[in-house]
Amino acid sequence: MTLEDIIKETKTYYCLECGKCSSICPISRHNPSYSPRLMLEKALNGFEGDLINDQELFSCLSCYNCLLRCPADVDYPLFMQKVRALASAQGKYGVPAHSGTLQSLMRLMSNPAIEQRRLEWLSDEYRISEKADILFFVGCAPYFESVLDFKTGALDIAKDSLKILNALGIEPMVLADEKCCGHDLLWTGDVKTFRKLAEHNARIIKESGAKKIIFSCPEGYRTFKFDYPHYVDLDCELQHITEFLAENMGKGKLNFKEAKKKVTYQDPCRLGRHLGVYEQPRKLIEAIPGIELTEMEHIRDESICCGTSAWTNCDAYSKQIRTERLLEAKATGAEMLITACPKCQIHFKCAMVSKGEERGPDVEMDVMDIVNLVASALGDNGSE
Amino acid sequence: MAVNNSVLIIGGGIAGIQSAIDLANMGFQVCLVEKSPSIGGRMAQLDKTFPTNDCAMCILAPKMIEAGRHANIKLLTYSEVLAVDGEVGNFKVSIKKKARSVDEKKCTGCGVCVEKCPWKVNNEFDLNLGQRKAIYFAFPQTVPKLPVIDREHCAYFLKGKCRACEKFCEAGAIKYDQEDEIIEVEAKAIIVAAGFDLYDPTPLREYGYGRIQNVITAMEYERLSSASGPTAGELKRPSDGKIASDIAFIQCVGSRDVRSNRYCSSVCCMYGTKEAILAYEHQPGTKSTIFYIDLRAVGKRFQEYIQRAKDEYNVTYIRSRPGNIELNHHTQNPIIWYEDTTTGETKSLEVELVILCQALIPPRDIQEMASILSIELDEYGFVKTPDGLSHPVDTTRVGILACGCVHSPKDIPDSVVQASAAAARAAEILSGGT
Amino acid sequence: MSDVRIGVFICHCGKNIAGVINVPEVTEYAKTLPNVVYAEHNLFTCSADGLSSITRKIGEYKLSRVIVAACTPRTHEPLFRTACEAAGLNKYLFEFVNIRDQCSWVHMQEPEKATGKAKDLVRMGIAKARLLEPLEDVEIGVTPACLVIGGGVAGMSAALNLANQGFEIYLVERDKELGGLLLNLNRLFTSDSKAEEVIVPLTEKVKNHQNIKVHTSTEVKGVAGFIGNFDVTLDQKGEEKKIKVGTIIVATGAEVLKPVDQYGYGDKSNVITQLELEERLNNGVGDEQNIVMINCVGARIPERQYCSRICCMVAIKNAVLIKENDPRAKVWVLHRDLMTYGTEFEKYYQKAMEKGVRFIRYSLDKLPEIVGNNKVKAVKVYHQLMGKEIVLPCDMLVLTTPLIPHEDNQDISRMLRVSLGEHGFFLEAHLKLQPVEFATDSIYVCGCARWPASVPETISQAYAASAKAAIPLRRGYIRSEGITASVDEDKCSGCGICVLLCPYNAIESQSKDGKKLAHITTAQCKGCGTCGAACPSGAISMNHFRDEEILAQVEALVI
Amino acid sequence: MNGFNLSRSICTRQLLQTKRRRKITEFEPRIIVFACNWCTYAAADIAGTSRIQYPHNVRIIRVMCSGMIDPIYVLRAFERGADGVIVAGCNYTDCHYIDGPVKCDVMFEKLGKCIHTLGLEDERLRRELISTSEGTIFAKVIKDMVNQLKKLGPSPFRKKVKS
Repeated sequence: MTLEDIIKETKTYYCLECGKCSSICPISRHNPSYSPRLMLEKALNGFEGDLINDQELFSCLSCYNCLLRCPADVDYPLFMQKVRALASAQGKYGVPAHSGTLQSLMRLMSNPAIEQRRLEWLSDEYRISEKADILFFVGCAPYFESVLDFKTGALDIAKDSLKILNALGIEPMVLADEKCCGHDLLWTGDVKTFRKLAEHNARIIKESGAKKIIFSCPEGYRTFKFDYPHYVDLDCELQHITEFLAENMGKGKLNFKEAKKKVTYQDPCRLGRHLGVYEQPRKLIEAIPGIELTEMEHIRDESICCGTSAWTNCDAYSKQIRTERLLEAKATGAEMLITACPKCQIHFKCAMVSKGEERGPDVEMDVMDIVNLVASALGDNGSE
Repeated sequence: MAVNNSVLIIGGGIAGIQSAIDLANMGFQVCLVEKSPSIGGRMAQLDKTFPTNDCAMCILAPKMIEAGRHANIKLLTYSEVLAVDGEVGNFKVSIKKKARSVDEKKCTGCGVCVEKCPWKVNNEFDLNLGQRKAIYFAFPQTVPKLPVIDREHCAYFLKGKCRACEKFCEAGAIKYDQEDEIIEVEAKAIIVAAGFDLYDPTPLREYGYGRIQNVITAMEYERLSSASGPTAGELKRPSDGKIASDIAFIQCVGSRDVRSNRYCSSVCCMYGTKEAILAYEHQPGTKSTIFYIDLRAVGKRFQEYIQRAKDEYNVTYIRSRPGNIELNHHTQNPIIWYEDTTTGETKSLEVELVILCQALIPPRDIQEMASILSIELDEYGFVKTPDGLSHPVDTTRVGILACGCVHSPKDIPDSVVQASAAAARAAEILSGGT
Repeated sequence: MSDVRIGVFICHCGKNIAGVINVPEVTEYAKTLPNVVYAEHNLFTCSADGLSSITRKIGEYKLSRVIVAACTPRTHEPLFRTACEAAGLNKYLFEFVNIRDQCSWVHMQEPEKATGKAKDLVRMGIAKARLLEPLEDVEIGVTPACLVIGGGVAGMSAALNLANQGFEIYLVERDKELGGLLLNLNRLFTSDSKAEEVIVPLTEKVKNHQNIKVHTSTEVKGVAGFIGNFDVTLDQKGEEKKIKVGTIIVATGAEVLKPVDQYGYGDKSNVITQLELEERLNNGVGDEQNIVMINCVGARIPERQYCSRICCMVAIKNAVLIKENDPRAKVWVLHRDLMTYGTEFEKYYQKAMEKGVRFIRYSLDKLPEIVGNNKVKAVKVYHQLMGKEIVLPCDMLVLTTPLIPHEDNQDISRMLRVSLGEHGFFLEAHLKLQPVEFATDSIYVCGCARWPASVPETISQAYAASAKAAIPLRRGYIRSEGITASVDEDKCSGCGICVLLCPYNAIESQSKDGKKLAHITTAQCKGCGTCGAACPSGAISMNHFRDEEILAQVEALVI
Repeated sequence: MNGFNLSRSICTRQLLQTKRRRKITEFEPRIIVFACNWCTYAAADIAGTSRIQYPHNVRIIRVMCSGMIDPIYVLRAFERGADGVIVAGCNYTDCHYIDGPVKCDVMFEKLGKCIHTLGLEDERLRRELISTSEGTIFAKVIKDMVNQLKKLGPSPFRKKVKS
């Protein structure tokens, strides 16, 4: 795909040079010299080299703020995705976080030879089926724990998801040779590997005969929903667990015990702006007796990103963004910040961990995934 | 009124008025239908006009009165077209004349009723920034000079008591039991001059209209700035009545935007500039910042006007479309976030008042009107011309013409030109041509 | 003079006047002045009730003079005069006092002084009013024919419309054939239809219309006569022709600026104007792969400040046509602001972007530069956001230049006694509400002669002008003001100075019982009053501005 | 107490009087402008619509054309105690009556000589060409003239009129 093709596909040519994108871009807010529009201008005026060699090419969070506001219908996030592919083809990958461990893991995963042991965490406390209509997509949680030097809680999300599904009397499939959905690779331009992963996942899911896939990770959900169709054909109903639960709370026997807590909720970019899921998580939270949801200033489609995406260009600005967001969360007077994406949780926790070195503002506060919250509130009969 | 050789004009704004006067002066019979209680239209709401800074009412009033007094013009205000039958040469039009609850023959327009009426209601003519009575004149120079009872707010119609206006009206002109009339009119040609409505910026949440008090629309500003407006011409900002001395205008609100209207609304760059100049005139020293994408000043003396705004009226133009507006909770000042498009840097600007230069949109009832007249509309909902080139004031139906902003947004001179043009086409049709 | 009964009406004009001037005080003051039998003040004297009040009070108080102190006679005098007439008072017994535009609005900071001045002005007005005399308007018959000057799309549209209304039209075109600027154009925005698709049928209709007499290769040599009755001399290749018309429409169009010595125009072979490009596109040639267009060449610069309105669309249209003809071709439009106003133009701009036309902004302080010797090889343009120069390969450089007024606008304006505006385009009577009328009755303007305009806009204006022209033509008469000069034959010495002075040849020496006396053709008199000032024997007085009347105002300066 | 009040009121009265006197002594020149209907009068209107502020000392008398201004108008103005007179009209190019300004110039030149011979300061009589859109220029001219006249003091004829 040439730059011109990208310009056409993303309708970049419509750019009115109005600068609205920059003025609502969370990166630009903290790094005034970052201008999405400048990227477009470089493309439109044929400065491919400058564009590809621009470090900030990998700063975009694909948070969709610009896409939702652009008056000229330019798909900047897609533009980023595609241009990064061009860049990576020339060996440009931006600045991978955690020295690129995760990207490398994903690439390794894509090797058909390996046999993962990604389900070792499954104890018989959780009931799963060999064959079922519903498939639970675990995602990369099993890896996060071992890579990151603090407790991410990612795996607990997987566990609690099963716990809740079980409580509803659902025993989903989980696939032992499920592989990374490829989200991060796609967004850092490694289309080749992404395709491998996508093809693999599509194949095994077809073989499993699943009719519906439930995700606890919005990235997986988004990737399956919007990106897979361009590379593989997979005909399954897709849902985020919050959507599924909001739908089925009534049925089954999800009864909650009183849990006195004041919480606030972080709309993850992908679950929110990408997939438009705003109501269900809130519905869930409010369903738990005693839980009081106090909203932050910027919510729903105006929500602020957690500051990093695709494990790349995680810099001082990313830190500032999440610090600002955490302060906004604390300002609500909530004791706990609820997220619905393992990455949000990781990034917020990271902001607190690294707080030690350069003492920024106090951003300490409990962070928990909505799945954990729901699970923790389940009555005893819930987990029978 | 089955007058032959007559033309029906729908809409009593400057365009409709001009068409009516021209045709009447040519000797044709004209029936001018206006849905609100007075003719005058949008221009009557404006304070001044660019680029001459003529006061809008000063130049409009004489025309309104000429139309009101002309022997060949029949005014039907507070009236709506219900149905149109027939075809070019003999249209049969039925019009609903809504009940004013005032006897036109007896009323002298003295206004005692308005004075005595105890019930205050928000005045839509002032975009609800000011108040009027339940029996009212929308504005001082209304033509015809007849009040109207707003039955939704009149205590007599709500609770069956009060009757103050009736008590004090020496002419005995108050008629609570007056009923809507249906009037049949014959016309050889019809001119649609239904004008425009204004884009409501509420959906563009990033600009905070409705959420941030000191973010207002351009038309609200016009009323605040107008001597006959709710603040008697003082530019008091909503939050605290402070006279704003540092203000910003945002262009393309509801235009050049896929999320609202993709077309350019033509006049906003200029009226924004005019309002900035007015702000300075009201309060010398006032600083204005205008955010724009392309500064569309294409008319006679427009570029000079812009230059003057820069040189003499402390107006700064920034080529940028702000992303969002936040609120400074302490000062109630809006904070505008924008990209300095010359450097690509993202900046913020705190001002005391933000004016959203809202787009002109087709009249909200245009679909209905189009089906009554069976004329086609373009993709935006404006009246469509046959070929977009050589029949600028025609519609897709022979014998029905259109002029002014109902075709597409345009300024006053262009509307007036089209109004006379439509009159000429009508005269052509009435002379047997098509 | 004791029988003079004056009524004074003072306007608040909302806050415009009352916000500064103490209107009640002025009203009370007026009551104290001789001959004033009534005075009142109104929120808006120009409102329907204000006017009817004037009419009523004339009756009630038997007023023989009416004074309104309000805005300016230039906009409102006719209105108040009709109010007087409505009560049977001769409209020339009305006097206007300007206390807004020339008082309250210009002395906002000193209310007392302004109030004092308002009193003086009212006093001076009253002093004049005492001496006012009733006058009669002259009604002049109108020759039921119209002269249209200029055979472009504007002139032809106007002519056709009036002809279809049944009037006789003389259409005069300087060139050999009808069509004007459109003859040189290829396709027209936004429909992209061929220019001839518009011009040819229009020309046919015009040529074949029984009511239209077409005179090509003809110029207007002289215009004599007066409103409603013009004697026009046409010059068709040397041979003269005289015609009589009642109205005149000026549709002489404009010309495209030739950007001499700019961006290598003239000496570099591959630099052309949009107009020249139109011709090339018309002939279907053009294998250039890299085309650069520069907008605003010679427009929006200190020497020529105005924006010529249509050039952006011309450039965009041609850019689109090039891309449609050869999608591989690269087209850059260098601009300063894209004036694609309205619904259609903005949509067309989007179409251009879809087709791959690229737009780059430049600013006056960093103009594009050309590279290359006898041909332009590349164009350098500074990209502000990227903060560097972009070098665009260039096989053909197209300069977008503005429409400029014809030089002979001067002559026409002199011949017709109509004025030109700042930039040399014709000046309308009122920028907002009389866009196609001249200050002089029965002469009108439309199209690019007035201001650059697109084809639809031009046609609209043409129709508008014909609407205005149709009014006197249909009525058959024009009423002209009674404010003209008149001769007191007893005083006239027949010296003839006035005859020489009159700019309108309205005065001639006529022998009357042995004496040579000045005689004024009232309908032809425009009321400038020069004759009156020059008359040594004080025989000529300029009605409504007679010496006594003006001197009375002077006298009233101090009490 | 009473006495005190009385004396007090007396003081205030005196104070007021001196104030008034000071007002009177402050010289406010009186200027008459003969303005042609089409240009200068319109320019004065534009000054208004543009809210350009200028001194109040001016009184405008509207004539149709500067070409119709008779010397007697000006002389009479001085007789009646005007401190300055401005004869204003269109520029030569945009006269509504073709060449009014030229005729006006002829008249003005002669008039100027008379005024001069009379021993009146030349600055008291001005010829101005101010066209329709030039509201700012109109205001500027008035400002200048007022300042000039304030320096010159009242017209000698004015004193004569007063006595």
